[in-house]
Amino acid sequence: MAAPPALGIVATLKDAFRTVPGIVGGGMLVALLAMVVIVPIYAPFDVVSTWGDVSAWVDNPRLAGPEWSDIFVPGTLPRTITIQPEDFRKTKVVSETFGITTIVLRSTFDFSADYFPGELTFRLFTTFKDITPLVSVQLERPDGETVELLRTTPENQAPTANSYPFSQTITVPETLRNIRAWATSNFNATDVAFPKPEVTLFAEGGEDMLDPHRARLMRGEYGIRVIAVAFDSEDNIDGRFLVFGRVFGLAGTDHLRRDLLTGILWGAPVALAFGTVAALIVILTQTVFGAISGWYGGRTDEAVQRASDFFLIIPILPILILISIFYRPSIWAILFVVVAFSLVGGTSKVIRSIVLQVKQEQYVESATSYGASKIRILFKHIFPRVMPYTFALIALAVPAYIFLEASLAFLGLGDPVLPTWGSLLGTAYNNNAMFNGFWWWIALPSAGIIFATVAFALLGYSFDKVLNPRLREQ
Amino acid sequence: MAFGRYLIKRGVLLLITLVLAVYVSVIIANFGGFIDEILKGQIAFAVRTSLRADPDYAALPDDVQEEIFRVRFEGMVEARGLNEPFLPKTIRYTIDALQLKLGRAIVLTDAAGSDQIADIILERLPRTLILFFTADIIAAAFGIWLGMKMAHRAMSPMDRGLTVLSITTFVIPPWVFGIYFILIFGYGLRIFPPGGFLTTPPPTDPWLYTADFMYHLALPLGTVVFAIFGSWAYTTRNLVLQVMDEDFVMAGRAKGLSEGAVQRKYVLRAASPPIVTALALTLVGSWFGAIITETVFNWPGIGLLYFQAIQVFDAPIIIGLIAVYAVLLVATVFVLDLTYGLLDPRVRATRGA
Amino acid sequence: MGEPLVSLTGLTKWFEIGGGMFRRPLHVRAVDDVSLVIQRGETLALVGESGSGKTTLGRTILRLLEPTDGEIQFAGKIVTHLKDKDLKWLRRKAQMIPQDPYSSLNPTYPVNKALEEPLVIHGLGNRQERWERILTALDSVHLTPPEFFAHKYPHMLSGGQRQRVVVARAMILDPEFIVADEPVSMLDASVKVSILRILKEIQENLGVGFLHITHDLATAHHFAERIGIMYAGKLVEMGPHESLLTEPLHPYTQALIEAIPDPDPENRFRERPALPGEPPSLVNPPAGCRFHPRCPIAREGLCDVEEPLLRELRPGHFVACHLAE
Amino acid sequence: MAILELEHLNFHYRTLRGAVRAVDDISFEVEKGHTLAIVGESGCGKTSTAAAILRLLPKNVARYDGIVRLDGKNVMELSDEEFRKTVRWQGISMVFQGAMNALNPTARVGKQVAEPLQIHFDAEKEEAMARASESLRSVGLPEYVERSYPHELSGGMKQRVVIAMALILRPGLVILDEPTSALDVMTQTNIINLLKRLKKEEELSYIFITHDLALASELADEVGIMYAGQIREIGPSEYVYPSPKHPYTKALLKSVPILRSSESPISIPGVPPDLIESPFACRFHPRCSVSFEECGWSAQEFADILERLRASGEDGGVRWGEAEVEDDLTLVLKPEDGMDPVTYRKALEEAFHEQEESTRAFKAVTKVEVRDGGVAVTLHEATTPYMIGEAHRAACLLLRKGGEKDG
Repeated sequence: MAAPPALGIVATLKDAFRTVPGIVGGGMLVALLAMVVIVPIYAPFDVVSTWGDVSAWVDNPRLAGPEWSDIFVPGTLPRTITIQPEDFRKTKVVSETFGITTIVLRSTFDFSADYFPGELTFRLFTTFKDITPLVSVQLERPDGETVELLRTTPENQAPTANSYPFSQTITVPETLRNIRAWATSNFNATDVAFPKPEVTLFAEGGEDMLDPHRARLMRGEYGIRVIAVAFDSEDNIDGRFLVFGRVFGLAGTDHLRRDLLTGILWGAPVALAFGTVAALIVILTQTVFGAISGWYGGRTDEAVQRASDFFLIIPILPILILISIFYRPSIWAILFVVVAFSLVGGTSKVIRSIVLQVKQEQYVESATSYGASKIRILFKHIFPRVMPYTFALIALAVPAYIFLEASLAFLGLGDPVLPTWGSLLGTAYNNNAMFNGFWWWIALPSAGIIFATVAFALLGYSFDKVLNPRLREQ
Repeated sequence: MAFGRYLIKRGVLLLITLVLAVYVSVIIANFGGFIDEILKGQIAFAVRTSLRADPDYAALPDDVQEEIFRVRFEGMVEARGLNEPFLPKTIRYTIDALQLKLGRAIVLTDAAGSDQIADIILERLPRTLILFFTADIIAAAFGIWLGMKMAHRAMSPMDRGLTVLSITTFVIPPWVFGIYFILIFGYGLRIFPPGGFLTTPPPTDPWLYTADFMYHLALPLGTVVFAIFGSWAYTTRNLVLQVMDEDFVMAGRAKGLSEGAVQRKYVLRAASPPIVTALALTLVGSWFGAIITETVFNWPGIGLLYFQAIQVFDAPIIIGLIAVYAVLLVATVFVLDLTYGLLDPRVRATRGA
Repeated sequence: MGEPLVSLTGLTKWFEIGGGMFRRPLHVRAVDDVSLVIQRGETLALVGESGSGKTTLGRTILRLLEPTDGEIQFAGKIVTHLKDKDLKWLRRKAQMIPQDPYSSLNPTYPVNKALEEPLVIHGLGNRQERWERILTALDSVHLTPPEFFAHKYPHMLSGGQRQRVVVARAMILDPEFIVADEPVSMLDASVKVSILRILKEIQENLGVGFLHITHDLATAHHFAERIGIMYAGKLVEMGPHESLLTEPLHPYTQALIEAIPDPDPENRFRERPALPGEPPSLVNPPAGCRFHPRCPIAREGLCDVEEPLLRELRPGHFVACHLAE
Repeated sequence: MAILELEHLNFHYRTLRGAVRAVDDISFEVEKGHTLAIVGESGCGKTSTAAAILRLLPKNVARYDGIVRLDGKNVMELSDEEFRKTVRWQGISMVFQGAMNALNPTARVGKQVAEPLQIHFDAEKEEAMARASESLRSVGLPEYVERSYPHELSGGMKQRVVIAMALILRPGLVILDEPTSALDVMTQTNIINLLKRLKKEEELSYIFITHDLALASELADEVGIMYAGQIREIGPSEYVYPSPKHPYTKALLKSVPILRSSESPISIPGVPPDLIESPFACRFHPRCSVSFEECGWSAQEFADILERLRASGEDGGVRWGEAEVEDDLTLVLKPEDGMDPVTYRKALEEAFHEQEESTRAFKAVTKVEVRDGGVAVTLHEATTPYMIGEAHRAACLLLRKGGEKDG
């Protein structure tokens, strides 16, 4: 049993922040708080509310590692190159006689990374009157070759895009045929079962260019040309060409191309808010009940003691999971349930035992003898003595609640809207991120949780060091 | 004997608490008749399926079909007691839950195909107990040993480092380490299987079977041990430090006991009751943690069962498991009381009085 | 002599223990039928071994404990069963000085805050007046310069200094009566006497009545006018300190005096007469005289049957023994 | 023949605030069959001395050296393991302070008493238990005590158990550390009688550690007075009690309220010193009523005294300003209210002289001179006292030949 601390709150805090763990933990906490301030500026809440909306993230690469993954490999990994509609040079020739309109879009880009790009996507925005225009998309290579990627009649009217992905998994079949034919006829390339357009198109011409494992990268200036034949003078086309990189931002992306940094950053305020609020309410309520139980004794004590036995035995996590799955509560409703099931418990037992010790101290009796009322003694003399302990308990409880939320979210039972560290991990886990080596998807969100919990654990430890003189002396 | 009376008193109180806890869970689980609705839906589905299979039935006119369906459906609802008023129904559920007499599971079965709740749960329970009991025992033994070492060299760099490590590992739950360890040992280094409790198909030779089981047990076991040894070490360290300055320890040393004997016979012995108390909570925590830890490791104990049951809304299993959890907790607390009394002769007298 | 400051009649305090659902509670008869008076400006020392009920008696007089039976009169007013809210009057007039200087000050309060609290509770003075009273009080316990000590926290003070702060706190409400419960038993020899002197000064200068609870007969002899001896919840002898020490009437008092050594190198050559056994259980005290099982002169058929009453054998000197003359 | 001899024993330990010189160069001897009482106030290093003799050291020990001779053999040279096996409990046993805490709460009493036999002689369990119960009976305890747990016994009984435990190996020397201070008078007397009887019957030697001079006389053949980690006076009881030599011993004897005397006790001013920042030279000098210039005032100490007097307005009408400490023995005072240094010096000198009797520190002032717009005060150099005398020794400068200067 811990001895009642002999220091006030202020003195305890001061001393705690003088110890090494206190400084480190405090520093980490300050960093987290800074993050909480910065996050809404970096990614306002409306970004977060689109978290579940797949279409909001289509221009990001899929399952890209963080940009700093470069440090693990020789050379640089490709970044995403986006050619926006306004980047294209547009020439429009309207034939007077037939009303046939020819539109040509052309743009160039420099590809200088040391690895093949991840995917290619062309988005076509067309406006047409009656007949869909005919569109041909061609890639111009630094070696002077031009490959036709696609010849199509886009159905969708702008602003809805016609999307044409070219990559191993989801390629327009025609594209693959074109590429195969081009590579075998122009370069005598050996055909393979599963060629990757994003590799072959950026490979040096030769026999290996169709084999994703053996093809050699060709750097240089590439061009993209779109030729459309439309049937009305008012018809128009615009394009957006995306050469997806293999890395993205500071934290990479997930299978839905979502920027994990947004998720991880928003995880901090959510985790901190949930953890701190839960810990504060739970520990403070338990402190109050514990103090009342120890100080008033008798039947009050008995009642609080029995209640804390009851709460100890209630299987709270299974019940929480049950509630989560049946009612899909928001994070605040979960918080409410957590608090409701922890009004008394372990902390009230600890606080009660400290109060019982403080109660024995003679200054408490002296206070009665000079006229202090019971309630005054409780607030003026007992609480100040247990509060430093409460602080330590709060600091140590915050991680527990952060992890409680994370656990629920991991099981897919967390808040349905907000991205949290736990839900990021859960999605990663369910998408076999471990097996596929998407390490950032696992490592970064869990690093967030671990960082936050270690900050609080160190703070708790520094309090403990100050409050337990035996650990301090010597 | 006074201590016996105390234990009986405690036992009765804990039993009452147990019943209350299960009752509360039943009410929560059935808030607004949620489970009842699910059950009714399932009954309706079953009735309809069985009727459709009958060609005579299809030939009947629609309103007659409907009438037959209604009668059968209501008969089954009645038979399962779903129409009882709230209070008797919840009480019946509670009594059934405590006896694990919850009838049939809706979806899940045990390995042999039985859909009896008791069969399913009792098949899984030993696996959970093996994993977590073994882990707790190893973690306790290692943690106490380490804690004593740390106390012995309190405030040395080794102690400080291990203290921070201990605190860090014990605030981080096993499943987080689990993810990392599976990533590293399961997929990265491929030393251990990343999940499951036996290879498929399991070996038939009993020795190989055991070896295979142990091989699958190693990683989850190691993870749980790694996640909880810290709390044993840190708690032991602090309590041992407190006891180490007591006069009777000094007396033991003065008597000529060797340092090791002083540590074992005096320090650890005297510090053990609070160590046991402080750490019963670790055990309690690991019962809960089982749900996620087992899910991560795909370890087919009651934790994973709970997760599976939840995903398919297998309500009777959920209630049954909550009851099992409550029993596990009560048993832990009761064993704690018992151990505490056996370890500290003072408690035997004072608590009994 | 006018009206006594404190007057106890048949004061009794029993504690209940071990009650439960199925068992009848037992009673510890900590204080059993004690009557005495304390005059204004006098010190009565209550001497006894631990468990003799002296501390319980002190607390009951101050109404920190609810008396089981009997009557407490304070300055002419009966306070035996006053409710908490009516006790404020008593709480201002009667104070206590507890034993342990290390736990009798709130470690989180600096000295000035500790001393100010009683004034705040009783709504005395404004900030400035309270500050002056604090300085005066510190000065009266020789903590000089008072400004220097006013801002110290207890852990910065030595045991003796703390106990002075405790005395100052007891004095700050100008009480008429103080119960000092072993005020110096935890202090070093060299510091003890200075605290006792301060208490003596206060008693003489301000006319405060003291109940000095102690186990140390020598201290009682030097710092009290009258001494009462308690044994197993009973007052067995009471009288002026000189006559009680030179002519003890109760066999227990005699044994107690015998047992206390003075510094004398000859001591080591002889064994000191001492009573065998231990004080009786207060749950089930012996019938008749509670001292009879250990009494060297107990008479069968008398002492183990009839309870002796307190009799005045000499002027002002009372004893509860059948055989004393 | 001496059973135990200490020569220049030192035992210091580190804390965050600095080194605690708990045992500072202590020498004494205990004759066979005699009792040496070590008397001192709390925190003077009595218990640390006992710990140092038995080598029961904390982890943060900073210095531990000197000679401890048991039966003529220097046991400081033994390895920890040899020391444990041969000295502890067999050569020297100990009765710890507060019997409440000296017994292992989790083991039965008989087992604890028998334990030393098993440790040192590999005694069979039954035999050890038989010896233990014999030993318990010899200190007057009933038979059931053997099977009891410590918390089931009264304080007096526990103390007897601890004594039985200390005697079970029949050691030559027993250290008694405040063996009765937590007990009631009557129980105390019984225990002391038991100790007297055992001493006579078993020819035991005791080191009796206590804060109570009266109690010390119950057992002591010799008395040693400790102050701030040092023995300041030691000698046969017959000499020390009636004619103490050291001013501290004298003051201590006068501060004890005596039952059979009407002479009022007199307190010693000041507070017992701190073992970390003990006063310079003679550590008692700040509280001593007969101290003089050589006793050990340092410039810092002097400055503190001036500051305290100034704060309480007892500066004899001279507003001395804040003192600046220059070196160990010199400090500089600046006049506060623009007084010219020459007048200031004169005023100071007068004020110092006037207060010499009430504040003895002023006796140490040797020079008061004008310097750099202020006044420099130089103090007398201090001499550290050393033990003087043969059988009855004390460490005070006043005991030097012709050293009686004052009081």
